[in-house]
Amino acid sequence: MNPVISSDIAAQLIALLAVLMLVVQLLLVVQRMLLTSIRLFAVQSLFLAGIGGVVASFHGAVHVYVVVALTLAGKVLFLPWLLDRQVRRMRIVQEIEPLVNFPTSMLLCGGLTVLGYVVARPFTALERLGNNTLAVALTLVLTGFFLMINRRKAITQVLALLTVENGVMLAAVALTTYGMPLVVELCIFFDVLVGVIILGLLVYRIRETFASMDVSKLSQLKG
Amino acid sequence: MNLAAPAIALQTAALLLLAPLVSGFVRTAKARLQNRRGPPVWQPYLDLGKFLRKDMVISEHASWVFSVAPYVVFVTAVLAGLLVPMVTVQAPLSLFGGALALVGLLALGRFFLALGGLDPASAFGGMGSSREMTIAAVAEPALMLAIFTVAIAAGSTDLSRIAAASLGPTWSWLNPRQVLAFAALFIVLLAETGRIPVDNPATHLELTMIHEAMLLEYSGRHLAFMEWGASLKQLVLMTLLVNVFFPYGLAPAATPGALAFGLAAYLAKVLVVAGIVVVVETTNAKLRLFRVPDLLSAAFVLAALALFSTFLFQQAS
Amino acid sequence: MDNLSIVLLALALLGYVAGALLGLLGLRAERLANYGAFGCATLGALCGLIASVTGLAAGGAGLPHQVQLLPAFNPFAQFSIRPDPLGLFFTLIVSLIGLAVSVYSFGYVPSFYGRRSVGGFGAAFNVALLTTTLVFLADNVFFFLVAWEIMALAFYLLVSFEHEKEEVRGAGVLYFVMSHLGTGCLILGFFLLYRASGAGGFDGFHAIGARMATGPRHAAFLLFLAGFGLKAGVIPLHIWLPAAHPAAPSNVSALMSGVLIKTSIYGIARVGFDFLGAPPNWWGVTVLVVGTVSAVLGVLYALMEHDLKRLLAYHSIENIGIILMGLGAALMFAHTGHPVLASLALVAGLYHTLNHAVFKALLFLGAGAVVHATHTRNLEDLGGLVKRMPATAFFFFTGAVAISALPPLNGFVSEWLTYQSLLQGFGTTPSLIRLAFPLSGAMLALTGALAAACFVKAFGITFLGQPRGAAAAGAREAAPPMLVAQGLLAAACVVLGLFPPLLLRLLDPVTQQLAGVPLSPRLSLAGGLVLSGAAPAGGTVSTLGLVLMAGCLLPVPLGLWLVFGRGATVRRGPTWDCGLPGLTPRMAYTATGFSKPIRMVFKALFQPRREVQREYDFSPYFAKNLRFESHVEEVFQTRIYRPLHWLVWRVSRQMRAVQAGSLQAYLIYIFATLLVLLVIAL
Amino acid sequence: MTSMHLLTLLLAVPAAAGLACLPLRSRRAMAGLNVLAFGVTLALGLGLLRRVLAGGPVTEGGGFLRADALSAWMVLLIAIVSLATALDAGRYFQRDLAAGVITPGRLREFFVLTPLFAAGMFLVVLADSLGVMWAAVEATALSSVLLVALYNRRTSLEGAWKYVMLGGLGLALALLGTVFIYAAACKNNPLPFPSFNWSHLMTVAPQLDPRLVRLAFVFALVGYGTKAGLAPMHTWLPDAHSEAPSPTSAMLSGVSLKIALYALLRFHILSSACLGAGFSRQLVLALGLLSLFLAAPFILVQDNLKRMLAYSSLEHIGVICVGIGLGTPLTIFGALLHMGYHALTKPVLFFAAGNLHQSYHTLEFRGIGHGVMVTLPVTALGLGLGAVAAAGLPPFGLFFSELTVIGGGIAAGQIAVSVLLLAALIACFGGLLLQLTRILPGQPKVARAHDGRAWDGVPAMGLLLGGLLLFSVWLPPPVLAVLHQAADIIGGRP
Repeated sequence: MNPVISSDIAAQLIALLAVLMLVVQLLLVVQRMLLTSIRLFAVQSLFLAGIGGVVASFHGAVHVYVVVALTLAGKVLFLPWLLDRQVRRMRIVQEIEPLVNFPTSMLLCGGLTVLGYVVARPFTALERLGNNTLAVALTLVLTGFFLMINRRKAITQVLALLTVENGVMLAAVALTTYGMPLVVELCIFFDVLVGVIILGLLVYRIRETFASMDVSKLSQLKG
Repeated sequence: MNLAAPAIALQTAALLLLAPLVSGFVRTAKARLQNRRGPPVWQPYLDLGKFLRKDMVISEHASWVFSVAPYVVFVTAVLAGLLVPMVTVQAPLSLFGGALALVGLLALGRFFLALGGLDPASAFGGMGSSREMTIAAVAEPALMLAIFTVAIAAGSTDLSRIAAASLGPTWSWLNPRQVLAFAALFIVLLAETGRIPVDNPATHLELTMIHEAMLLEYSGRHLAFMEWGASLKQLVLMTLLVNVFFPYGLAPAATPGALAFGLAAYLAKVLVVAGIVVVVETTNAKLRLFRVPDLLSAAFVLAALALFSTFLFQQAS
Repeated sequence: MDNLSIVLLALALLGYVAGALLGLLGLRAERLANYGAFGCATLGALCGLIASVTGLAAGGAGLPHQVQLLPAFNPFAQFSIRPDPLGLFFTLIVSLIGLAVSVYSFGYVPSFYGRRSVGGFGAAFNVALLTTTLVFLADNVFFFLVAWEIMALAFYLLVSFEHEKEEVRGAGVLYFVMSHLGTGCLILGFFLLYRASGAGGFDGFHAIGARMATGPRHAAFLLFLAGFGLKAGVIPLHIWLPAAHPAAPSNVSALMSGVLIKTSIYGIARVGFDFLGAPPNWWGVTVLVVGTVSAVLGVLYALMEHDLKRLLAYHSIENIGIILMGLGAALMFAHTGHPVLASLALVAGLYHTLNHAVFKALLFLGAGAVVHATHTRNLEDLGGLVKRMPATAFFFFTGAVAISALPPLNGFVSEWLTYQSLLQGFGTTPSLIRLAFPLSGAMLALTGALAAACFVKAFGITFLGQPRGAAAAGAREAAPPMLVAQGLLAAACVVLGLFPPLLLRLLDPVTQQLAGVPLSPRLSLAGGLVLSGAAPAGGTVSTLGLVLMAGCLLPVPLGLWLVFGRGATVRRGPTWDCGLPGLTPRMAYTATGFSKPIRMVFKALFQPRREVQREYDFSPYFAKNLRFESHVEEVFQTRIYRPLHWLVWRVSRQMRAVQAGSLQAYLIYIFATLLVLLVIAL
Repeated sequence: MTSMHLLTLLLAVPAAAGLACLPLRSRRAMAGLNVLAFGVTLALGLGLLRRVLAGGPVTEGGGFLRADALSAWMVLLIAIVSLATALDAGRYFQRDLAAGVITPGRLREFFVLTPLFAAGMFLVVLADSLGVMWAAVEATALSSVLLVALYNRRTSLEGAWKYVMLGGLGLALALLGTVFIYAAACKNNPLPFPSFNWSHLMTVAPQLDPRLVRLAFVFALVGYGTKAGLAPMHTWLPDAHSEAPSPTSAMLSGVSLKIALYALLRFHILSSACLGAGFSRQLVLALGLLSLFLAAPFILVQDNLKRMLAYSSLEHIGVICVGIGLGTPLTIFGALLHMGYHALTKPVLFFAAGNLHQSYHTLEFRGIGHGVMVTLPVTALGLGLGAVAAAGLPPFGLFFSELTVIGGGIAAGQIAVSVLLLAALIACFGGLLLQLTRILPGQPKVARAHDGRAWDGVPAMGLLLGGLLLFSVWLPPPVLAVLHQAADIIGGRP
């Protein structure tokens, strides 16, 4: 089959999308409204799917379409819908004050970005497409990590975890073009799906028993 | 080193007879120095005789230990005496033990003595035993160290050999080792025989007495053997002192002449030592109980010095 | 002959196993448990005794070099024993004591009926005997360590048998933790040897020291010294010993003092002479100094005790010290190359090991009988028992004379040998070191005298005078089995005292093995009646001779009595009470009062704390009532162990802040770890 | 026929049992089904052992499943612990139901999820592809979360939440590590989809890009290390273990930690083959020692029985890691053996703790007070023996395995490490002894009547303790052989 679009455009597209993912991530870091955060995550996943699509169309790798489809179905539509439902049901609008205030967290994320680039630099040679996609991926992982530390609401922590997931997926695409073998991708996908469902369940139960989603209330088990 | 029955018999007899005499001598001489007439020298014999004849009262709380103690004290003292060369170089029983056995036997006597003091549940016996055992404990290291010093010099703990060694050509009585060790042993002698400044044999004031406190409940023959044992112990220690450090005239062989000379020399030496004791007793006051350890630690230091001088003068074999 | 002793050994081990099983079977049936377990233990100990004696009498010759008990079950442990002379000698000790204690238990254990599990007790007891025997016979590191640890476990169970008492639980834990520390040191030490030899067999360890680098060699020695020292309770590692002995039931205390702490002596002898060998001078000096310090301090602290069993426990520390003096001197002689003297000192140490086992077990059994009859260990409440329990009193007295190193009993003999070896040590080296010998000799003298003082107190206050309490007044004589056991040990004291050359002949193979010289020919004169210090010139002693001589002298006083005192009568009367009628027990000296002069003399060490409260009516000269209390606390307890304990707890509690309960904190830990590792990785 | 699809059956049987429990109502039936299933898996595991010994690694499903000696060993452990758990669970939940602590629904949840949990673990050790292995680990995490939260108390929810969050994050990192490995495999490899099988990667290991592998191992270490409860990522461990119902605690501590460790081991082997042993070995060693020294003080001052047991698990994981990290054949052998013995020991302790919890309604030492020996003799015996074993005393095997590790270390000249290890072990011993002395001996404050629970949990505890004792003094030759082969695999000596 003949490539639909030429490689350099593909590379630039991918780089662009990756950077957009990062931007979204940073927005997420400073976002306070829960629903918006969920949407942002959906958007980020959408960009990820986009990257997948570009790769697929460019290399004409059929099975990548499957992955893209799953990502769209799962991360762009289903999970956000699920979380959305949770939030609405719990009538929580916004995140309470995070541990680190927003300006500082921006600075920290900047630092993490640098770190990501440092770590990734030796491997730019291996990237088959885009440049610094790996760096972006690592940055996503690190900032997602930070986000998790920084937030107190269960939902946002789940979101943060999912962005880390996105980062990993991006790294997979960045390093291996085709992502991982289909079976692995499927396994991962379903794990994530089940995981989020269970998380949702847990969040719900916590909400039931604690009448709150504030994770910092969960600190009875000490020593 | 064969066990000569006659030698044993003779030395036993000598010990038994001389012991009270020495005590008597000390007592009289002390009286004289204090411008008192004092009892005759043979007074102790009379006392012993009277004690032996007298009826006995034994405390109702006392047990067999109380009654056994006097005999043990007496016999161990005699046994100890038989280990020490008295008139002849060869102590009759030296095969059965040397300095260590001597110390052990005296300790055994003391052990029974102290228990005898505790047995009748009297208020004083315990006091006497406790003090006696304490002083003995503090005196022991000095004694043993002094003995070690001479024993090392002689290369043996056998008192006959020690005496022989001091007789021998290598002997020099001005040797600092000998002098220091003698001083140490003399102090120990005062302590062990309950003499001023450690104990006052004459007193019956409850709070100061040591030896007497243990004898308080004894009467009759028990008391006799206790007293006799005490004086025997004193004689034995004096004999040890003189014959280890000034073995002049010890008879090398059992010829009548040698024996006679030996006996004379021995008496002279013992009287001299007794005299020194008398002088010390009259010129000193009794120490407080808790000062006594200082005196004995002084003895220990002397003995240690003696040891170090040995180290200086004697080379490794 | 040899295979006979092997068969008997096997029988002994089987006996213990059977005893343990019967004990477990008898969890419900106490009588069965008692007679089954201790019966088997008795038989086993008897077999072990005969086996070891015959084996040693055969000169250790012709014994099979190695016996496989069980097939090698797993890749670690060869369950094999090798009955060599040293092992057999200690087997002799454990069997003798085990025999006596088992017999004792027949009469002692019934007091537990209906209150606690006699079966478990019997089982643990047998396991303890079994593993102790195996410790002495084990043929390789793993088997040794296994036996060692199970032994520790068994004794932990036995010590904490009366577990409803807080103090007992504490003592057990303290014992077990300290013992485990020691095991740690041993494990390291053994693995250093293992590394050098490449195999775990004790054969391979023989003279391994020569093939080791100096560093590991010295490290190994120190580790072993610490490890075994912890078990032996040498000062300052003794802290568990005075706590555990009183806490345990008395037959167990006897077993611990008689056997358990002797395992460390075995270990030091085994390691010092068989494994490492060719000791540098400072090893010997260290052991000698450690021994001296333990001896003196041990007896001093013993004097301060008025708890009968704690007092005995401190004496165990003292005697371990005396034993170590012998071993230390032996090491020094081995260094200077005087094999004869080395074996003399070794014999002194080993002989005292046996003696201490015998008389200390005897004393603990006696104390057990007393506690059993009066339910108190406090000397201040005892007294006058000589009339109420005459036999026990007599046996305890025998033990007291023996442990005070008084002629003619066994304690005197072994200490005499120790003196001899120290005395002759002076000539062995020109260096200043030689002063150590006579000085430690002097300290030994001090120890002996203090021990005598302490036992005048222990026996006098406990058995003589008037009873100081109702408990003592109502005491009854102990049960026959308990008396039989004590009699057995008392007889052993006498025999070991009067006929030392007999036993010394059994020690020949041991000295042959460890120092290369059989000694008894040099030690016994006049057909074995007279004991000589290796060199006849060095001095001789004959306890038997002295006793016979005393027998000959006895007619003197008796004769005098007959001559003079024929007419004298003997009357029982009250004790002199200064004319104030009514002499109460409270007027007699107490244990505390007895040891007061010593407490004063050694004030610097004891730092006694005393509180006196007076209540006056009108004038300070007429106190209405007066409350005096004084206690002595161990300086090691207050200066070392308590602060250490405090520190550990403090640190641990602060560590808990790590687990603060906040998810964020935990995430940060992971994050930090990740960053650090990334930095490392790149 | 079974011998043909051994691995498939190993996965299928528990999974089927789990699903089959969905429609069931009676507790007995569900428990019985579980026991039956795990009994069968145990048999299968033994069969697998035999086949591995006979003919080397077994593969199925076109190389999708693969079992070598290491996997076989792990399979055995999983099967035994699960069987014991199923044996214990029946009567345990009977009491909980009677006490109304849980609802029948939750009960079914347990009996459905536990076999799935086990199946997940089987998949971890049987999957050849690292990706699938990751997914399987994630699956075990997810299936056990709800088990941890089973009681639905505040604290149990908290424990579950921490477990899932930390675990999930860790696994995300582990996934990144997996991705890196795959990237290394893809690098200069013409195929679009090179095989992701561990066995294949081992063959090409020397050609892999060292920097990538390095990075991969770091992420795998942090990721799987979190799941395996290595300090300082262990923080979820005491919470989850103490809050889960005791049978689940037994599973978690008995095997699931070791399963995560197994996943880490695969990476360790791979990176050793690629980079040489030094790098990964030292990291594992360091974390192992850290875990040991962190565990000791927490054991000493812990107030809650099950939390203390959890920290003791941390300690033992530390020992295993040190053994692996020392990396000599002897120490690795010791570490694997330690895994086995610990798997047999820890569940006993948790079962006993469960009994205590149900009789005393608390796990605080203070609340329990003295005299468990008097009140619940049999439980106390189990607890005591288990503790003796866990404290590393003979005649129980942990003593041997610890000695092997220490001895191996010293023989390898790693004196310092061995001394540290020994010190930490002694400290933990002291802590365990001290803590259990607070509850086992003594006179109970209030005399509790034996409420018929005297013999509770005897089958499970008996099975495990018996096995432990047996295998402590006697290792069957096949087990020995499989252990040695596994040690060779880890040591990189095919």
